[in-house]
Formats: sequence, structure tokens, C-alpha cells
Amino acid sequence: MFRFLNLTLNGVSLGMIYAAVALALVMIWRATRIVNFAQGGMLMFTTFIAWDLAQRHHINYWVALAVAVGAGLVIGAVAERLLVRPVENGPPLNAVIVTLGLLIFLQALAGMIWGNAQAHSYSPAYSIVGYSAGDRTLLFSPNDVYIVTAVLIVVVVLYLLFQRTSLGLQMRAAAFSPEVARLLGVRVGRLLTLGWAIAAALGALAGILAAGTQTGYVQTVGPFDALLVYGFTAAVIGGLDSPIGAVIGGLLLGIVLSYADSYVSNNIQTMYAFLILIAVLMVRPNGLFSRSAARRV
Amino acid sequence: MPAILERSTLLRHTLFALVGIGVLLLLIHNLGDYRNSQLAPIAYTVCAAAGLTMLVGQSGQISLGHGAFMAVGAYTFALLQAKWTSSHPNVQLVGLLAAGVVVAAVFGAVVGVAAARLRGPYLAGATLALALGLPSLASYEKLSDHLGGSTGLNVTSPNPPTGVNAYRWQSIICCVSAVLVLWFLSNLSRSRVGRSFRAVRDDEVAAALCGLSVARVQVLAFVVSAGCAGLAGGLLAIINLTAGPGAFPLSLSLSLLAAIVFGGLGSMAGAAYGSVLVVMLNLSWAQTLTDKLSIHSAKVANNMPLMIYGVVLAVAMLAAPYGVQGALHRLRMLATGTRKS
Amino acid sequence: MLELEDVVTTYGAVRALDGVSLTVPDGTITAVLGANGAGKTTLLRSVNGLVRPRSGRIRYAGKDLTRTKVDNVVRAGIAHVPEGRGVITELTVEENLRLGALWRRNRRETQASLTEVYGMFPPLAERRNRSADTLSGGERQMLAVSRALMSRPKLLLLDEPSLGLAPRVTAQIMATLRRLRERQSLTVVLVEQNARSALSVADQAIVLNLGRVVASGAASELAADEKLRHAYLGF
Amino acid sequence: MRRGHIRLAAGGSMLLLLAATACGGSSSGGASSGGSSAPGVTATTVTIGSTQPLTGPAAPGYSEISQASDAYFKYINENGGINGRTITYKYLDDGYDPTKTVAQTKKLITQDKVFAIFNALGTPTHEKVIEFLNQQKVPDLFVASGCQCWDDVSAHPETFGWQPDYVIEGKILGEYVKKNFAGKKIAYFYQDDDFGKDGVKGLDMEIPKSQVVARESYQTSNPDIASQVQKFQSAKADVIVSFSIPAFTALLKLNALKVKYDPTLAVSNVGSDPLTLSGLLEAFAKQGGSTVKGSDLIQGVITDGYIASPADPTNSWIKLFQTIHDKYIPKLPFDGNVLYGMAAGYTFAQALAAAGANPTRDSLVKAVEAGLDQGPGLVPFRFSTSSHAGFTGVQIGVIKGTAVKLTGSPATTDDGNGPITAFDGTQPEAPANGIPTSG
Repeated sequence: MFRFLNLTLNGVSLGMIYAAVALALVMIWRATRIVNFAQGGMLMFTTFIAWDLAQRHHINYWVALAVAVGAGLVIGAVAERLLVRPVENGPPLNAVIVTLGLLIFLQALAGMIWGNAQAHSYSPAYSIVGYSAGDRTLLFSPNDVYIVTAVLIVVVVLYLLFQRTSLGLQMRAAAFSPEVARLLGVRVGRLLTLGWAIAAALGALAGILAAGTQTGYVQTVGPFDALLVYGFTAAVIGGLDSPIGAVIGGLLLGIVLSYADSYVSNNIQTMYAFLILIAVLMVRPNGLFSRSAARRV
Repeated sequence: MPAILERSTLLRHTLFALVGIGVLLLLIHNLGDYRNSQLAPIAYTVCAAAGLTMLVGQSGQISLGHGAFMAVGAYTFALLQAKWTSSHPNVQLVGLLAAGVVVAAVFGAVVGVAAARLRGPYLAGATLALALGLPSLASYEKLSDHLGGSTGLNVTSPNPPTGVNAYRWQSIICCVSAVLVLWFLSNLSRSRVGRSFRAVRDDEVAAALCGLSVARVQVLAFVVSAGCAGLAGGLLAIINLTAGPGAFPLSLSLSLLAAIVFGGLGSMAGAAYGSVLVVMLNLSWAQTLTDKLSIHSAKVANNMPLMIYGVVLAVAMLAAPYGVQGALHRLRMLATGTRKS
Repeated sequence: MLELEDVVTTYGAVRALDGVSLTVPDGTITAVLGANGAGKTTLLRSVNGLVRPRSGRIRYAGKDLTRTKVDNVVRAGIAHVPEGRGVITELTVEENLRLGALWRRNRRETQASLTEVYGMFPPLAERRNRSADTLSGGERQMLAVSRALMSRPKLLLLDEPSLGLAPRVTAQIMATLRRLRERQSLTVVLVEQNARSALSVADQAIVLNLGRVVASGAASELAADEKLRHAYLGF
Repeated sequence: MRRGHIRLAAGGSMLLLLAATACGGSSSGGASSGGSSAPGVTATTVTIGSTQPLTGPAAPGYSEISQASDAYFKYINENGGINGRTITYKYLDDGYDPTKTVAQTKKLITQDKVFAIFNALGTPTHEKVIEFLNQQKVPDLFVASGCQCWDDVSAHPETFGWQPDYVIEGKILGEYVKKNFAGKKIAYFYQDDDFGKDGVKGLDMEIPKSQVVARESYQTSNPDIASQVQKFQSAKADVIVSFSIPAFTALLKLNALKVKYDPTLAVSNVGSDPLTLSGLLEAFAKQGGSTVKGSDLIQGVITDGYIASPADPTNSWIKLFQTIHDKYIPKLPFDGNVLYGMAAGYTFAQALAAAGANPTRDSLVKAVEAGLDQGPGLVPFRFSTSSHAGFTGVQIGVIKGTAVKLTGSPATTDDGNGPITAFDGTQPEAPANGIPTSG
């Protein structure tokens, strides 16, 4: 029972990080109907910026976080303007290849700047030693509380942005029906750029949260492959169009992976992700929370 | 061109295939070991990419996980090679490759049935997770004794006939396979099956109204393309002397996709061009270019080939959105002075 | 005043508009009639910048709109109700409406406009917080027209408002248009296949065929022209 | 999308032809070995090649090794070379991906025409080319991996190991644990491949099965090892013996820290380099709780070594390597990986010197089989005509400060049932000019 509790807590903490990545992918999917494979590369790159500031130059955790999030905004906006805009109306697969090219480019660029050789560690924001419950220690620490809270705050802020502000209304309109939105005077192009920028900033947060747990810190410069795939899996489970779905998908994935890891085998984590995904999609081919019909990639 | 060739597509394709094999044999004979060791991967990539073209370009589905089918082909080859030895090495080779094709095709049918329910990004997500998940099965405790864990299974390269060196023999095996695959798929896409693929791609509803079973056509497309990937996997096992999870990373699946988009989606020739481009870029060109730049920093030099690959991927899509085939088409249009409408 | 001068718009090799000239005086309703594929919708899309004319000139209130992008055309006071209504079904009724006035960035005006259109179409007021995909066809058309009016446009471009609607609803919408023209001197360009009901509200009309203007004049004159009615208008 | 043109099958094959000619046309025939002039050897140079993980999951730490070997060769070249020849070292990146290893190795053999493969790194990677190298009769010296599989004279006459194999290491580490932690509960943590499994094989030969309360493996691709550590904790293991790479040693420590679990760690040489480990743990120590700081987290970790330790700056080998390090690769940390690369380079120089004034592939192999001096090693090599295994043993040590403090004396054993015996020979001094001479 204690083990079950610990596994659940561990799953929640991991799941929130997957949820943040999934949210970023959902943002971009809603805005441009593109699955952004470069998300992993973008979050890796911004995480390294923060790492460079915090660990090499001993700058405060929060300042480094803010700079990385800012860098995310810029990278996202530039990527959309420079790379995605020109292929948006071309064959849909082209966008996939372009984001792939960007992923590889960022990976190489990070390697050039920071080297591929060292493993990097990143100071978490708070202690990672678990809380005590009686004479036992929970697998849930102040840092986990921080992760869960941070992602929840982002979710709430995004919800308010989308539902309560006119900017959010325009973003939704541009996402669901760009041509109609344009006819109503919405500057759709700018909103798409903004959507990418926010997504990349969100990715930066997810990357730093992951880096501060054991999950991310051994990553050297690399594509953050697993984080992207789990994020994507979570987003697809949730239904790609739905921010709430992304969060629930992320949590579901995190918790199930945590159980399966411990109760079945910890060598085939990626296989579980596939099985969960297939199980969900066979019952609901458009994910748990999707409303509009899927279009082609 | 004689009238009979004008009329019979099958005959024409067969003739071209024979000529192609002849030309390739001549080429292989004249290439050195190093060039042959690059030709072989190009050829097996062509097999997989051509199959993927049937799926993505012609039936309008997507797979980000074709590496998984290659893995099935490779593991089938490796497992059977250990169990079944034939007195005649060539019979054994053909048998093992065929087994890889069949098992991969069956596996493709299973995936296809699930895939027929999914569209667009959901299918993309499922196949992506498959590409990452399936190779990890090799490390599952209950299977790792049979599948060799993360190290994988060893494969022995078939002995060449006397007088042919090992590099050439591998090139011959791969190139002949590639030509056969192209021959088969070209005929298939000209047949009723190919037309039904395209009908489903262009408009599922209209295809269904014409009496096609959309799901069945989509499953068939998966079977065909998985079979081709299975063959490619078997060939990969021969060339790399291994069937292991590390040989089928996500990047393999994605580079296959890049190859067919590069070449120009939907065409067999495009799949061939694209494969050449992607494999050579990866194996050689990016490195050569880096060496020419003579960079002093090790960090920069180590990552330069990767960066060149990424930049080429993105720039190619921006410059030639319809791939090599599309660019050629446009050139031809310019040359003949006709306009595309 | 909206003026089109020898406008040519092509899709690939197809000339959808082949030298169209048209003048729409302020405070009038102009009907654009013609069969399917005559170029009616293209005419509207050329005006608001969704497609760019190959040649010719489009002017509104003295300004050249020929090369202006959609969002700036809207800001010049031209609203468009697209064919098939263009209601965003994922949003609520009120969100759709608000969207129409957003570029003005004026909360008070938006609120006033809301009250106004709710007054014009009471069914919308009742369903303001429902998702737009729960609306009937007629209500959707009301919503689309109201949304265009939210920005208080000077010129309204309407694309087939009667498509698929019951005659009673069509009549209601036409009546609203006439009322707006009279009270707010709104200028309207009304694209319609349903020539009879369009001509009943219009001041003037043009008839398009294969991208060319084949007839133009006062609405009453065209409605009286027997030959024209048989050849192009189908009533 | 415009309708795709279906091209003819022959069209495709013509393209292959085009491509192949485009990539450089025909070069002259295959690499012929043997004869008087060996491939890769000229009057003034010897070219050797290697595949190394310069990028990818194994790059941390290990990417220093080839740079260190190269630095040592540069030092030799500037001091007259070996038998008048300078050594050109071409190491290519395989990203720890076996498929790439095959392609890169083929490139080294067929295009660069190297004399020998030296210190190719990685068990899963090098396993894929060993057959090929032996078929082509290319000397495959001093593989950078402790797999037993390199020592198979009849099947792979060209291949030689270098570091003690993991079974030997497991046995000696196991014996130490058995002696010092009698009656305690012991757990194994190991990488799920031949590295980890061979190590466990060695451990099992010494540690009684009844004492082992948990055995958990990990995949390098999955850094979430919370569930393994949970199992260790609920089994109440007092000692964890770990055959892990540095990143996972650090993860083990970290996950234990999370649940306030503090077992004694005994870690294979592969995953215990103190500088690498404390680098990995440094950032966490700051937030890890009030009681720990910096490299404190790894003090007292039990491990082993087989070459001189940087903890002993008076050692002649350490002095030599430190000088070379400071001159050629000052930016790299002077850690176990750098020592490893230089020591392996020294062994190769020994072999080349012994291969004679006009070395051939055959004479190089024969020179190694004739036996080599242990050089910077703590124990002798086993090289002979019947064994291609490298160092025969290790010495137990404990992490103290930023280096491994070796204790007791080195022990040697075999990878079978042979006994573990203390080695009482002494380490030779480094040659004055730092370059081995023949004989």
C-alpha cells in the first residue's frame, strides 16, 4: 500500500511534466495544425540556456528560468515566421519535415555550444528529499510540490487567457477557423506567431522542471526524445485540441508508467506508452477530449 | 518504342527492370569496396522508402514508425538464421528474406487494422509510439533471452560466390532486391489496387460510394508497405551484421519519411532519389563537407554533419516543396514551354 | 462608394472574374446575381482581399483596396458574411458576436453593439452562452449577420444568406437588411442565387455569367426583364 | 498535392546508378592486405582508426578517451615517433549506435585504409564489427570494453581486449564485499547488457546467493529508476553493488537520497570516476538537504582500479600523463577517462614498437601475443598466443576527496573458477622520455 502510494505520487510528478510538454504541442496544433517535432529540440535548447546561466554563471534559479522562458518566446516566434509560415499552405507532410530539420539543427547547435561530452546536472528549485510520513519517507518532495504547482498555475493562466480575454478569443477563433477569423479583422498571422512563442516558452518551463528531477539531468545535449514522445502521447490521448485533455493525458501517462515500471518491468517503458495510446485510441479514435474532427497531419 | 511495349505496362516494366539490374551489376563491378559499402544501404533504404511511398503517397495514410516494420524483418531474419541452415546458402538467403517480408506484412496487417480507425495526427502519434516501443521489447526480461536484449542478435553475412568479394556481394543482394521492389510496386500502382489506393487517398467518401471498402484498402496499403520494410530490415541485418534495438531508432523512421518527401511524394522514382539523398547525406556528404571546412574546434566539427543534415532538410522543403520530382517536373514544364494549371 | 473597375481574378488558368466593373453608391443595396460558378463569390473575395485580382482596380471611399490585406479591409469598415455562414461552432454565440467587434478594441461600443443585435434578433439573446453548433440554420445566419454588424460596418458584403433557409427566415433577414439601410444608411452588396428575394430588397443589381457582367440596372427593371429572368435568373 | 507520377522501375535503378557515380565514381579495387608494405604504413607514418561515441548517450566522460589517446600520440610524434614513424589517429563518431559503427568501420578500412583498429569503444557497438574485422584480417587492438567476448583466439585471432573483463572485476569486487560485509543484505544494480550481466556473473561466483536480497537492472534509455531504488529500500539492502555507467551511479545515489536511504555503494570502475560523479551530483547537493554538500555524496564509495590513480601525484606515470595533459588537452579534466586514453595509447605504442622496423598487420598481432609489459597498469596483461585478454585483475579502492584511494594490494584472477590471488609485483617506472622502446 505504501509502495502504491509512492508510485502514484511519483507518477503525478512525472505526469505533470509530460502534461506541460503536451500542452505546448496542443497550443501549436490548435494554432497551425502542425505537430511540432522540434518541440523536444526547442525545450532542450532553452533548458541549456538556463543551465548555462544557473550552473556555470551561478545566476539565481528564477532569473535563469525567466531568461529561458523569454528565449523560448523568441525561438518559437522566429521558428514560426522563418520556417513554418512558408510551408503552411504546402503539402502537410512538408511541415513535419521542416520541424524535423529544426529539431536536428537545434540539437547540433547545442552540441556546438555546450559540447556533447559532459553530462549536466541542474539544481532543482527546492529540496528533492521526500516528506516524512511517520518513520517512512514519501517519494514526494518539496520540489515535486513545486513541479505540480507550477504546471497547475500555467494551466490556470492559459485557461484564463483563452476563455476570459479577447486575445484568447481571437486565438481560439484563429485556431478553429482561420479564414473566418481573418474576415472578422483578426490578425491571424500574428496570433500564429504568438501561439508558437507561448508553446516554446511552455516547453522551456517543462524542460527546466524535468532537468531539476532525476528524469532530465543526465540528458546531455540530445533531442530529449523521450520527453517529446511522452508529451506527444499525452497530447494524443487527450485529443490534441484540448488543453484539459493534455493535462489529463499527461497525468494518466505518468501514473500508469509509474505503476507498470514497478509492477511489471522497468525495461519497456516506451512500449507501455504505445499500449496506453492504442488502448485509448481504439475506444476513442480522436482522443479523450477532442471535439472537432481530425485533419491530416 | 515498339507497340507491344506501349501497350503492356508489365512487359515494359520488366524490360526496364532487367536493364536496370544489368546496369547496376556493371556499376557494382566497377565500384570500389568503399563505394559499394555505401551503395548497399542506399539500396535497402530504397526498398523501405518505396514501400512507404505506397502508404503515404498513394493511400494517403501516414506512418512515422516504419522502422518498426524493418525491425520485424531484421529480427525474423536473425532468429531464423540461427535455427534454419540450408545446404545451399543462396536458397537460405532468399528464404530468410522472404520470411522477413511475410512476417512484417502480417504485422503490418495487424497495425493496419488498428490504423484504419485512425486519421492524421492520431495515426502519426500511434505509429511514432510504435517505432519507439517495439524495439524496446527486446529488453523485456521474458523475451530478452530470445531477442538478445539491448545488444541484439548477431547475423552472419551470406558467403559470396567464389570470385565475388563480400562488399560487392552485399551490394548485389541489396540492389537486386531494390529493383524487384520497384518493379513490383510500379506494377501494383498501375493496377486496380493502385487506383483504389489513390481513390481512397483523394476522397474516402467518394471511394466508399464507388463500392470500395476503405478500411480494407487502407489495411492492404499497410500490408504492402510493411512487407517492403520487412525486406529492407532483412537486408539491413545482413549489411550491419546485427538485429538489435539500437539499429532502429526513431531517427531511422523519420529519415525514411524525409526520403520520400524529399524525392517528391507518391512517386517510385522520388523514393529512389530521396533515399540516395538522405543516405548519402548521412553517411558521407555532410562529413565530407565538414572536412572541407577544416574546423578547428572539435565541438563544432563533431556536430557539423548533423547540422548540415538538419539545414538541408528544412531548406529543401522551403525551396522545393514538391521534392526532386516536383522540381524536375517544373523544369520540364519550363523547357517545353507549357504551364501547369 | 465602392467602385470596381475592370477587375480580373483568376484561379490558375480559370478566369473567375473577367473584367468586371461595378459602382455601389452609399446607402444602397446592390444584388449580385447569376448561376453557380458565375463569379459572384469571387467578386466578394476580391473586394475584401481574400484573393488578389490579377488586374483592375477596387476603390472604396476614395481608398484603393486592390492590394490591401483582409484585416485592413475589415478595418476600413467593410464586413463580410461568408457563404455557408462561417459561424465558428466551437465558440459560444456571444463569443462569435464579440469576435466581430474585437478589432475596434472598445469595450463600451462592443457592449452597445451586443445589446443592439440582441434586440434585432431575440433568439440569439436567449442562446448567448450556448455553443454555436446548437443553433438552427436560420439562427446561424442571424448570428453571422449580427456578427458582421457588431463592428458597425459601413459596407456589408453578404454571400448567399438565403442558402438552405426557409422562406420565412429569408424574408426576415431581408427585412432586417432593408431596415438597416434605412436607419443607418448601411451599404450592402448581396450575392444571391435566389434572385427573386434579392431583387425584392435591392435598389440595383448586376447579373454575372462566366465572370462577365451581362446585365445591370435598377432592381425593378431587371426583375421586369422577361428574357433576362429566363436566361439567367431562373424565375 | 499534385497526383504523383508513377515512374518506371528502371527509372529508379538508373537513379541508383546516377547517385553512385555522383558519389565519386569508381575507385580502385579492394584493400589488399599482406605483402611487404602493409596498408596504412608508409616510411614515415602509421595510420590507425577507431570508432568512438563523440555524441550520444555514452559521450559523457567517454568522449575524452580518444582525445587523450590522440594527445599521447601527438606527444610521441613530436618526440621522434615509433621506429621513425609518426602515428595518425583517425577516430570517427558512431554515436554509440551499432549501425553507425558498422558504416564508420567500413569507411576506416576501405577508404582510409587504416593499419589497425585501436581502442574502439563500446560492447554493443564493437560486437557488430568483430566478425568483419577478423574476416578482413585487420588487427583489432585493445577494445575499450571489458566484455569477455574479445578473448576468443580461435574465432577472433585479430581481436584483443585491454581492460580487465567485467567477470574478473565482479569476482574481485565480490570477494571484497563478501569479506567485509559478512551477514549483511546485499543488492545488485546493473546495466541490462553484457557489461552488467558479466559483472553480475563475477559477483555471483563470490557472494553467496542467500545474501543477495534484490537484483535490479536498468536501461540507459530510461533514467527513471525510482522503482528499482524502492525495491532496494523495501528489501532493506545494506550494500548495493553497482555495475553502472557514471550517470546511473549518480542517479542511484540521488534516488536513494530522495527517500532518505543510505546504503553502502560498491561500484565498478566503469561508473566510479570521482570527478565525473561529483560533477553530476554537484548541483543536486545544493538542494539535497542540509547534511550534504558537494562531492561529499560519494565519499567512501568502494570501487576498483587497474591503472595508477591521480590520487598519487608522485607516481611516475601520473607525472608523465599530467605533463602531456597540460600541454595538449588542458581544457579536459584530468580524470580517469583521460588516464585511460593515455594508458591505452601507451600500450599501443608498445605493441607498435615491438612489431619491428617494418611492421605488418601480422607482426603487430604477433608482437602483442608475445606479451607486453604492464606499463601504467597495476597488474600484468594476460596476452599470449592462447589468450587475448588484457589486464588480469584490479585493486580495490575507496573514493576519498576527488580521487580513488587504492587500498591493499592488487589482486589477479581469471574469468573462470580460478582463485583470486594477491599480486605482489611492482609497477615499473615510466620511461624517462615517456615513449616505449621495442623489446
